[in-house]
Formats: sequence, structure tokens, C-alpha cells
Amino acid sequence: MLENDRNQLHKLVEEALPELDMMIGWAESCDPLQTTPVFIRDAKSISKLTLGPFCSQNLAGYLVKPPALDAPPKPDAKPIGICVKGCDSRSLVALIQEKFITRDRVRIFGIPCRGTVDFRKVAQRVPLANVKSATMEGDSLVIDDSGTPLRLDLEEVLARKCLGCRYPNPVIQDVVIGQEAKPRSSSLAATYRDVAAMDAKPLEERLAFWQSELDRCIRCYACRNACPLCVCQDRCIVETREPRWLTQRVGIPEKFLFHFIHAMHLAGRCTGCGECERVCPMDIPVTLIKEKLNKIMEEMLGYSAGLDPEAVPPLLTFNPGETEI
Amino acid sequence: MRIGVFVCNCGTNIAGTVDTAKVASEALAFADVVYATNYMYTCSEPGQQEIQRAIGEYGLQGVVVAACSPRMHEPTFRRAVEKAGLNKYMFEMANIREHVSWIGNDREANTRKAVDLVRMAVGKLRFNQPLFSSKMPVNKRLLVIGGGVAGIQAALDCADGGVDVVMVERKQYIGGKMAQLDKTFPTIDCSSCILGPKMVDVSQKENITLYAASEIESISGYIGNFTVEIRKKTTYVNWDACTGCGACMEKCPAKKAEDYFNEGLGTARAINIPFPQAIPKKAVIDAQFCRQLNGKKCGVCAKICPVKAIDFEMKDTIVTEKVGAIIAATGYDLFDHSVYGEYGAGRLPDVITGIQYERILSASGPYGGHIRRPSDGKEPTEIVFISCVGSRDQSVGRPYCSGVCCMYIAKQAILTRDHLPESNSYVFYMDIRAPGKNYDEFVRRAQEEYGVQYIRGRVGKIYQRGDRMVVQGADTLLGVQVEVEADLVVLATGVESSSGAGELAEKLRISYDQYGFYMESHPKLRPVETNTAGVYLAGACQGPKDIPSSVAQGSAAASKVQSLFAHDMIETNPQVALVNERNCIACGKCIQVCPFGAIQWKELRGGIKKAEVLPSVCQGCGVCNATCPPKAVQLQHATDNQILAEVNELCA
Amino acid sequence: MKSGVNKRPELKRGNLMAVKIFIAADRLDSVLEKLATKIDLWIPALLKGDKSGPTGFVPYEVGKAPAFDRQTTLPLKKVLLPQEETLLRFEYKKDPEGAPKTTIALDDHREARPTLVFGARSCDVRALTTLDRVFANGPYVDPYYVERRKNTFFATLVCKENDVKCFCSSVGGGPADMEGSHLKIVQVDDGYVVEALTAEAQSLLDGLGDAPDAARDAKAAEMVKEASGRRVGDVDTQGCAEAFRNRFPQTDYWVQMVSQCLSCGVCTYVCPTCYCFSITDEVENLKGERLRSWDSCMFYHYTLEASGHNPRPTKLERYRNRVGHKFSYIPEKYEGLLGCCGCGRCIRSCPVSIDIRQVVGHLKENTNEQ
Amino acid sequence: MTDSSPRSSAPADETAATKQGIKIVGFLCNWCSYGGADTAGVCRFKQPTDLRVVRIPCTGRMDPLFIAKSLIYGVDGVLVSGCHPRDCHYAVGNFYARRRMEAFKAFLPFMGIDTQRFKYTWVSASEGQQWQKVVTEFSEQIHRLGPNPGVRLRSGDNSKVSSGLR
Repeated sequence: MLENDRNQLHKLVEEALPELDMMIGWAESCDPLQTTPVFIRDAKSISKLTLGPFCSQNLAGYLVKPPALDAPPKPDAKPIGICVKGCDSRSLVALIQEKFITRDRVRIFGIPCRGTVDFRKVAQRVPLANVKSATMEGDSLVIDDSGTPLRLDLEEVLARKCLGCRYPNPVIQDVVIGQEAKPRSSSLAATYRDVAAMDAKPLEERLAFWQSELDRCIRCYACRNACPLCVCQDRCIVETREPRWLTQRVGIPEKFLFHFIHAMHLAGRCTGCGECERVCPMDIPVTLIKEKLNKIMEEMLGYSAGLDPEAVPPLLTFNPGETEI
Repeated sequence: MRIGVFVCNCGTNIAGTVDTAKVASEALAFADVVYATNYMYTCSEPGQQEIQRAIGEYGLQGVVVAACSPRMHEPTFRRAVEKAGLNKYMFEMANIREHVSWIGNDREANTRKAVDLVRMAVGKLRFNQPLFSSKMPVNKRLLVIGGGVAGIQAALDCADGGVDVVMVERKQYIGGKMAQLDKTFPTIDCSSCILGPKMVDVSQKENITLYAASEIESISGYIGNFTVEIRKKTTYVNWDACTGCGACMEKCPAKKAEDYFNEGLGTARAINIPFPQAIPKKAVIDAQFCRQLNGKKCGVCAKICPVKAIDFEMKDTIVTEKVGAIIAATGYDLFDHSVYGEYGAGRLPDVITGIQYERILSASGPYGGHIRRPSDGKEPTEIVFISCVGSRDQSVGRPYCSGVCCMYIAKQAILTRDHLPESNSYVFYMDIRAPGKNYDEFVRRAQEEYGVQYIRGRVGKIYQRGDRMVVQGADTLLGVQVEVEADLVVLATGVESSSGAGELAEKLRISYDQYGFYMESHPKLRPVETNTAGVYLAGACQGPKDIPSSVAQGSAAASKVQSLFAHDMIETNPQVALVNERNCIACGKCIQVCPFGAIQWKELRGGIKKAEVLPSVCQGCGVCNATCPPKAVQLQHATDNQILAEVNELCA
Repeated sequence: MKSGVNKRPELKRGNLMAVKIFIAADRLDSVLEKLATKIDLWIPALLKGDKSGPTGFVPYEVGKAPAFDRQTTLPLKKVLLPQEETLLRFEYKKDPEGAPKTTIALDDHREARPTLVFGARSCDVRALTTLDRVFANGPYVDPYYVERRKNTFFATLVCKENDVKCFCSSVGGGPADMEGSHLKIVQVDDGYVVEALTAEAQSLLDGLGDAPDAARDAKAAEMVKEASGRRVGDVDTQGCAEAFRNRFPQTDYWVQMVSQCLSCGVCTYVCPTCYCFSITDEVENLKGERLRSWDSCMFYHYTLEASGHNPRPTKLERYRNRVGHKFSYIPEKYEGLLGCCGCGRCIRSCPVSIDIRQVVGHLKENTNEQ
Repeated sequence: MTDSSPRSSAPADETAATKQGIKIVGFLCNWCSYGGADTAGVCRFKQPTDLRVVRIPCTGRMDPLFIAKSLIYGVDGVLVSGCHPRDCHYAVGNFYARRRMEAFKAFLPFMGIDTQRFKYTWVSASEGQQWQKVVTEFSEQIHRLGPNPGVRLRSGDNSKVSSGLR
């Protein structure tokens, strides 16, 4: 099935490429459990494009990050092709909504998604050192580490964000590759299960949890840079001295404030793609922080980001009548 | 930075509960503070001279005064440091009087708090920058929105002063509610006799451009330089040609059109000039009732019109005007009494509103000035007036007093007695509010000379009995229930904000209260200014008002405009937002949130977009600064670094 | 501070008879506990509860289990080069009489305590040769680094198994490389054979255990032999310095190689040889500190000049600089020594799976074609 | 409230040291609440002395991150006050602020910071008495909570908590 989808993608990209500036997709990397983003400009590279549960990166951010951000497209520029999963498509909607990119600048190849693999979860079951290959067989992930092939249920190694996924199918697309996927969640409760579990803990435990988690933060800013909606990037206030919100110290307060800044700047904008958590080398559940704010936005203001290109993010507007928010 | 700190004793106001000498000596230990002292009255002439002396002697680059509220003396001290050669924004105040000495008696705690406040002020001052005003030209044209008596007064005053005036009125005639009135209290002079000449003046002044039957489409720009789009609504009559002869009205076969001017008491023709003295005296076709426009064959007016002014194909047009100031004089509407079930919920034909009664009283009204009741045209003999209908009633969301009803009821009762000497008038009232000049005397005349019976109490019920109505109420002074059998009931419907006031306020970017009345800058000291520079208020759009107050406000607003227009250039407030282009990521969020439209796109070489603040439009609220994710836009004098510095002094 | 600043810290290899002890796996904790009483002890350990969680070097605490099973997520450089360190403290002294003159008092007191890193890997220790060149060998000697360096000892594990991202052999090291180490640790079936490589190290082993029996000794020797023979990685770094220079102006090459880079600092922060730092003064009222903190050449702000100009404005220039630094500038400056230890951490932790081996490996290919 | 009421002042059993230590930062808009605080002063309405006021032009200027910064770095309480909704000097600044602060308030406890340490309210320039009430109640609340421990780790308090997440 995956093979068919891949062939279909190759065919569609081949047809579309002459009209495209380039095509952004995923390619295999040296690690069988992780792909690498690839930027295709010539037909002979199309075969590099791959699909499947290892295509974890959200590619939407590449459309707006420097240098693209600093140089506005020429009026006659051709559209950019891009592969998006359900969650990625919401980032794209948010970027269109915030006018970082126009709809006609992108040709969207929608990929219904059955979930992406969290390699750390694989590592809990098999030492990564010798993984030679990983393939999908039905709903199982088959790991070959030059011993007996190990069969893992895909569900058990899915990224945390996938478990409560409500939008596995792209919410915006020009073409769709493969068959529609079934949402794993249809309720707020299921989507925000981890948030609720956290909320249920006593305050002191929550503080201790974040102290312990954020203590590991090395301020490498991978979470920020991977976030498709962290559009400030090089201008981010966690690094500037003018204004000077943070020092170079690596104490817990600095790390808290850094993550507060990240979270508050995404309040009402975060589409929950989970990139910040995926890229964290220190395995800090940073997406969970944003999930809480997303939940607040849904419950308090009835807003879910990245679904409607016409909507105004809720903190950029107001309603005089909402006296009881 | 070399900072001087001056701690004021304010006599004993501060020194009574704060050890000012200790505050000064602790301040001297702060980084950058090179001079600190306390003084008996720092705001006094010698106190200011002490600051100026220290600036010279110690080469101070910034000054902190710990004294009263900056809302009190910040301007004083800014002037003082400016005189000594400092930029006036290199000054900070620590409020150790209203916020410290006056609210606690614990000298030790107060002193500690005062030291903290001084430390915060010093912390902020380290990040202060000299700020400078800029100048920009003023377009000396005025837009008056609303052609009621307040707007007319403002327009005429300004036009007399040589200002070009653009007046926009959404009805087809000017004069507003006053044009519908018969007589005015407390002098009983004829409303149209005193208003008419002013209306004529508006039409004849060469420097007044009148757009009637028009509405404001959009407003952009800022004080001195507004651009206004005006929507001229379709009238189906070419007003340039129309002479107001009225021939079309006579022949129009659609005779059952709504007569708005007469408050529905009569009927009008589909093509209509609402009253003989109307300015502009031009006909308008009511599309709802016109036969031709409703697909029936007609076109009588077009045939009869001697100047061929009728145009059934007419569409709305937009005209653009550029002005330097705006006066909003959009007036008021009247409360819809149908929410009161006890008064018949609008279903009893002989329960009418005060304004309808004005039309009945008026010689140019539907009954030619003869008092009759609408249901059967009979002359009433027993007439009941009920005050506070939609005023001072929390249950209908109108807790405020409309201010004019007590007076107009008295007037109408007097006039009723003049017209029908045999009639009896009764007034049900809560309180009598008659605080104006000769007002209370007027009400007394109604009671004493004209025998109007004032009954203090609310009416509980009105119902039909035969061809009369029974008005049941309480006389709370006598403590009895009363019942009056009435031929006619007049409800003193209260004043409410004009329909569409909110939408217009948003176009003007001014604030309004929960009832839709526009907010003045200061309820006492800046009653006709708004918080949007260059936008002024006149008349009842700001709150219920009678004619003299409206006229006074019209003149007041006009004088504000003329004092603005006395300058060729205006100075801008430098405490505005400023974009650091290097940090701007062109996300446009500041543009989206700015309540004043003060931020726009700017294009650099290579098509790179950046946000740009228009300093003359920016009011300095800082929403953009709070919103900007990379903090590229900073509100001058309340920058992130300045606020953080204050917070840091407390975290330390 | 003056002594020894111009020469590389001497790591004497003792001529004495090699001292070896055996530590049974179940005695490891008590041995570490004993060691910790002699010297400040650091061990590799889990930084987060689960077994696949991130790891790094931490000061030993009783009961803390060392994580020897895999390479740490974070390198050991922070033992010598903390992420944030206070270089000096200063305080403005005001004249109590209120005269405007202030004086300034400086305090650069520092203390380097003898420290042992138990369970380093050869790639990590080898990486210090790069740091030594920069901080210790002149012309600018960093006293903070040098003092810690002189007082720090390394007990290095012979690498039992590498993963697909390791390439130490390609850059001059190897799984059993003991360059710069003081103790050698060989994991045998039921424990560890630890061998002192220097005289100072020998005293550390005193009283910690007995010599291994012959079987274990033989097993250890066999494992060392296996590891020494294992070639890890196949990147051709021959002539990479020159190849890089040729590639430098070819924007297309860099576009092709690193378009996916996110410009984050992961690769540099997990890199044992990356040493870029920033110095900032943090002042609160009259007191202040001069801080040195990790910085990353992948950050925009790293090269941002006060004028607003940035010579490396995009990730392409920045990534190119990183490669150049490790594979061209350092070898050209320091007699061919590569600025990379082949640990593979940057590959492992890269959020978008950029593989520096490919970037380096392709430097030479078809140079003219690109 | 009356000055004679023992409950109107800080709890009596509190040591002088804690009393001295409590610091509350107040972000007050210039037009309404700062004026309200002035009015309270002019009327000599007695208030606890823990509050330190930062004057801002409008609550719309209030980035919730100022609150985060204050609480993370150990200020004991944060009080934000502005014009009543619809009375904003800048027409709508407090509408923006209301959403932002409400969301922030709901978010704070998730990170382990006591939401009771933050309050926002609306007080007009004429409401001196209301201001006294707000300050008194909030100060009492913060005194009950005691000094803000902030987020700093006490020494040796490293990774005690395991993640229950994956």
C-alpha cells in the first residue's frame, strides 16, 4: 500500500514539477527510523521522495523561514510543491491565515497519515545501535538489527501527538495521495488526555515536574527553530539584548521564561504538530506546554488553530461582550 | 548615566510617614545616582531651582523626583528639567505620596516601599532616551457628522471663522430632532422659527458643503489629515436639478408611504419632501413604496418634473473628502416603549410618544396643529403624561436619566392647556428634574398657572375601556391608588444613543459607553474631546442633552477645532510606538491589533516589507508592543527594557 | 596561573608496572562511592527516568547508576567548559560621602578541584585535543580551562559497540583509542577491568580492588584487541581541508547539502569539540558578573555585528562555517589535526537528519561539476 | 472596611521578616487604575504596603510575559488593573488584555505556578474605595500564600520526578 502511495506521489510530482519552483518532501536518511527533508528541483531526484510513518518532520516551516522570509518572492515566482500530513497542513493553514504565504504560492500534496514513529519509543524496545532497516508490514513495524527481525505494533511506537490526533487527513490540499485515514480522536478529552493527567496532579508536583524536565534544557533552540509558526527565528527575543528578556544564564528561571515565551507566542496559533517535542535532544515534553494553551483556547474561546484560513487568531482580536471568558 | 534623586517632604504630607532623608541616603547608594537629597516642597519655585542647580552642578543626565502622583506634577517637573537643558523625557517620578505616605501609617514599611519605588524609577530611567516631537501640517477643513442643532451650531461657528466645513447628515434634511419639535422649553418659542434661519445659513454659507442623505463609509488618517469616504445614498432624484417645487409630491399616486417626519401619524407620498422648511429642499423617492421601483408601471413624477430630475436608475456613490478635524454630532434616538407591557406594549393607538405629540402640536404637523387623538380624530379632554419611559429603569437597561423629559412634559402640558382650555392634564412622575435656568419656575407654572396635576408615582397599567383608556397608578405622596380615565396618553420616552452609533465610533476609533454614548476625554475637564486626537463631540451623542447644552457643546467643539486650526503645524506626542526595522519580521500583527490604524506597511528596497508607525496617529496605547513577537515595535517611554528594569528591581 | 601556560598539559605515561583491578558489576556502586571520597567524580548517567532517555555526565551521587551501555547524549566538555561560568565578579564602590567618583573591585577567584570522569569514551577524550589547542596551547591561554584541564582525569571505556552513526576511525581515533586517558576501562562479562595508564591514576585505584584473574585479564585483552581492530566509519577525510576551500564558493553545493538545516544549536551543543562561547556582563545595581556561556555558530546572533551587518546571515554560511572549521581551518592551523572526533552526536541529534559524513564525504567528488 | 477591624491588616501571627519580604508588583494603566490608586491615596484609604506600582499606558500594553517574568523570578504577587471594559482610554486595549490575561491565568498553574499569585481587575479613576478593597484583599491573599518560592531548584533536588508521558 505504502509502495503504491509512493509510486503515486512520484508520478504526480513528475507531472507537476515543470510548473513548480521546487518540491519539498521527505527522503530516507542514514537512520532507517528517520527521514530527512529534501528539496527537489530536477526530475532525476524525484525518486528520493518517500512516504510512511518515519516522515515525521513538518515541512511547512521551510516556506517561511529565513532566507525565504527575508526575501519576498518575485511576482512571477512559480509555486512551491510541498508534502503535508494532516497536522502539517494545519500549520500551512495558519501560515496562510497569517499571510506569510499566499495560497497560490503552494501546491499541496496531501498525505493522509496513520501516525508517525517516535524513534525514542523504538529505542525503549530495541537498542538503536544496530538497527539496519525498518519497514512497515501491515500495522507492524519490522526492525532488523541483524538478529531476529523484531515486530512492533505501530500503535506502540507512535509519537505522543499522534495518539490524540483529530486531523490525520490534510485540511487543505491540492491533491491527495493514498486513502483517507481514520482520526484517532474525536473528542477534546482524548486529544488532551496528557494535559488532563497533568492538571490532575497537585500544584507542587507540576512545578517539580517542569523543574525536572526544563532543568535538562540546553537552550539549543531546536524546539523554536523547528516550529513552523515560530516566525521570528533569528529575531527571537530569547536571544536579543535589545530588548533584553533573558540573560545567557542557564538557570531554571531562564529556561522557564524561555518556554513561557515560546508558549505564549504560540497561544492561539499553535496547531499541535509536535515538532518542538520531537526535535528536543533532551526529550523534554515541550509540546505538552502548548497543548495546555491549545486546550484553553478551545475551551475558553472556542478556537482551534490552523483550520480556517480566514479566521483571526484569538489573541489578535477581541469580543467586547465576552465578560465571562 | 548620572542621575539625581530628589525626595519631596511635601510639608508633612510625605515626611509625616516616610523618612525622606533615609530614602535620599539609600538612593545615593544606587548605581548611577550621583546626587540625592530631600526637600520641603520640591514642586515650589525654589524646589525646582534646586533641581536645576543640581543638574548644572553635578552634570545630571537624568532626574528622579519622589513626590506626589505623576498625574499631578509630572508636567511641572518635566518643564523644570527642560529649562535646565535636559530632555524632558529624561525624568521619572516615584509616587510616594498617594501610593505611600497617604495610605499607610507604618513609617518603617512606608520608607522601605518609598526606597523600592525610587529604585524602580532609577532602574527605568537608565533606559530612558531623549524623545523629540515632530511637526506636521494641518488640513484646515472640518467634517461635521450629523446635522442636528449641535452639528449646525458647530458648522456655523467654524464657517464663520473661515473654516471649510463638510457636513454629513444621514437623513434627507438637516435640523435633526429639533426640526420636529413644536415649541421649546422654557421660553415656549417656536422651534422652527429659531432653528430655521440656522438651517438656511448652512445651505447658504459658501464654505459649508452639505451631504444630506449620506453616511460615513470610512475614515482613515489622523489629526490634521483625515480622509473620509462618504456614501451618498440613492435618492432617485438628481438634487442638482431638483428645485423643491413639490409638483411630484402632489401627483404621486403612492399615497400610503411611511411618514417618518411625522412619526407615523400620517402618511406621505412615495416621493416626498418631508416638511416645507426642509433644508435641503429636495425630493427623495422612498423605494419601498414607489410603484415604479416596485415593478408597477408608473413614472408619474418623472413625467411631471419640470426639470427632469427623476432618475430611477440612480445608485449610491462614494465621495472622498479630506479634513483635519471631525466633530461627531450624531444625536440620539428615542426609546422604543413597546417593551412596556403595562403601557399597552405599543398596541393602544392613543398611547403615543412625546415626539409624536410634538408633531400633533405642530402647525405643520399631520393634524395642522389641532390636538386630536390618532384613533378617531376626537379632541381629547383628559390627557395623561407618563415620565421616565425608558429612563431610570434598570429593568430595561436604561438606568440613566434622560434629562429632558420632565421639561418637555411640562411644556406639552402647558401647550395642551393653551390649545384646549377645557382639558385636564395629569403627569405621573418619579422625581422632577429641572435644574436649568428658569426650568423649575417653568414646571411650577405648569402646576400652578396651568393646573396640570402632578402625581408622584408609577403607572401600573393602562387598558382600554370603551373609547377611553384607564390609567391605573399609585400616588406615592398620598399613598393611594389612583385611576384616571384618559382620552390620550403621552409617554415621555427616554433618550438613547443613536442607532449605528457603535459602528460609527469604530470608524472614528473613539470609545463609547455601554449605552452607546460616546466617551469624552475627561468628564469634567475635556468634555468635548475624545481620546482620538482631532475628533470632538457635540450634542446628545455624548449623552442626553437639551437644546441649550447641545448648542453650547457645538460651539465648544467648534472652538476646539478653531484652536487646532490656529496652527499651521501640530506637534506630535513622542511617546508613541516605534519600529526597529531590523527586528521586524513583517508578520503584520501590530497592524492587525492597532486600535487607531496607526501602523502601516512600508516597502524597503527589494520589496521587503516592514511595519511603520505613523507617529501622528499613534496614541501610545502599546497594544502593538505587547503583541509584537520579536518586540520590534517598542512604545517609547514604556519600552520592554524600561518595564523589565522596573520589574528587575523588585526581583533582585 | 603563569606556569605551564605555554605548553600542553603533560599527561605522563608512567613507566611503572601497569596496575589493573577488577570491579565486579555488583560492586561498582561501592567502588564509585569510595572513589568519590578521593576525588570529585563524574559519571555518565540518565538525565531522565526511562532507559532510552537522554544521558550526560553528572557529578556522582551515592546510588546513581552509571549509564555505560551507550554513548551519552551530551558530551563531557561541560566538565571542562561549563555551559555557563562566571569569569569574574565586580562591584562598584561608591564614596560613602556621596562624591561622584566610584572605584571598582574585581574578583576572579576560581578553584579547580581534582576531578575524575569515570566512563568517558575515547571519542570524547580525544575531542579534548581540539579544545587544548584552542584554550591551552597559546597564544591565548585560558586559565579557567587550563586549571580544570590539569586537574581532570579520565577513565575511558573501551568501546564495545558503535552504532551506524559513529565514525571515530575516520578522523584519527578508534574504539580503543586511549589518547589523553588516565585509566582504561574494559567491560567484561561480569564486571570491569580497570587499568591505570599513568602514575597519578595508579593512586586512584589503591584499595579499590584486586587484580583481575587470568581469565578476565585475557578476556579484557581480547576485547581491546577486537576494538582496536575495528574500523568505525568510512568517511574519506584525506585532503578535506583543500577540498573544502574549493567548495567554499559553490553555493549550490551548500544549498544541496544543508537546505534542510533549521539553524538550531543542537549539533554544536552536543559536539565535544565545539567550543564557541559568548561573554556577557550581567549587572545588578552595583554588582556584576562576567559570564562565559556556550554559543553556537549556527545562531544568527553569533556573528551579528554591532552595525547590524551579519557576515553569515543564513544557515548556508553558518553550516558551511561549521564544516570548514572542523575539517579545514583547524587542520590547517594545527598540523592536520581534525576538529572532529567522529562521535556522531550531531548526526544522532539532528532534528532533520543532516549527516556531516555526507557533507564531508562529498567535498572532494566532482568538484568541478557543481 | 474599617481600620479597627483586625482582619483588615495582615495576619497578626506573621513574622516581621515575612512581612518585609512580600513584594507585589502592580501594573496599572495610567488613565483609570493609576488614577484610582491616586484617588484612594487622596481619600487616605489605608492599604497594605506590599504593592509596588509600575505605570503603563494601558492594559493593552500588558504582555503576559511581564507577569511570567515577575513570578518566575520570585515576585510574590502580580496585580494588573485597568479601565473597565468599554471605558478604555484607547477604546479597546483592555479587551485585548482581558483575553490574554484570562488565557495566561488559566495557563500558569499548569506550569506549577500558583494562579492565586496573579490577579487582574478593572478599577476606574474614581473608584478609590474599590482600589483599597482590591489591594487589601490581594495583599492578604499573597500573605496567606507566603513568599513565592519561584521556580529555582533547591540544591540536590534534581531528577526526582519521572516522566509519566510516553
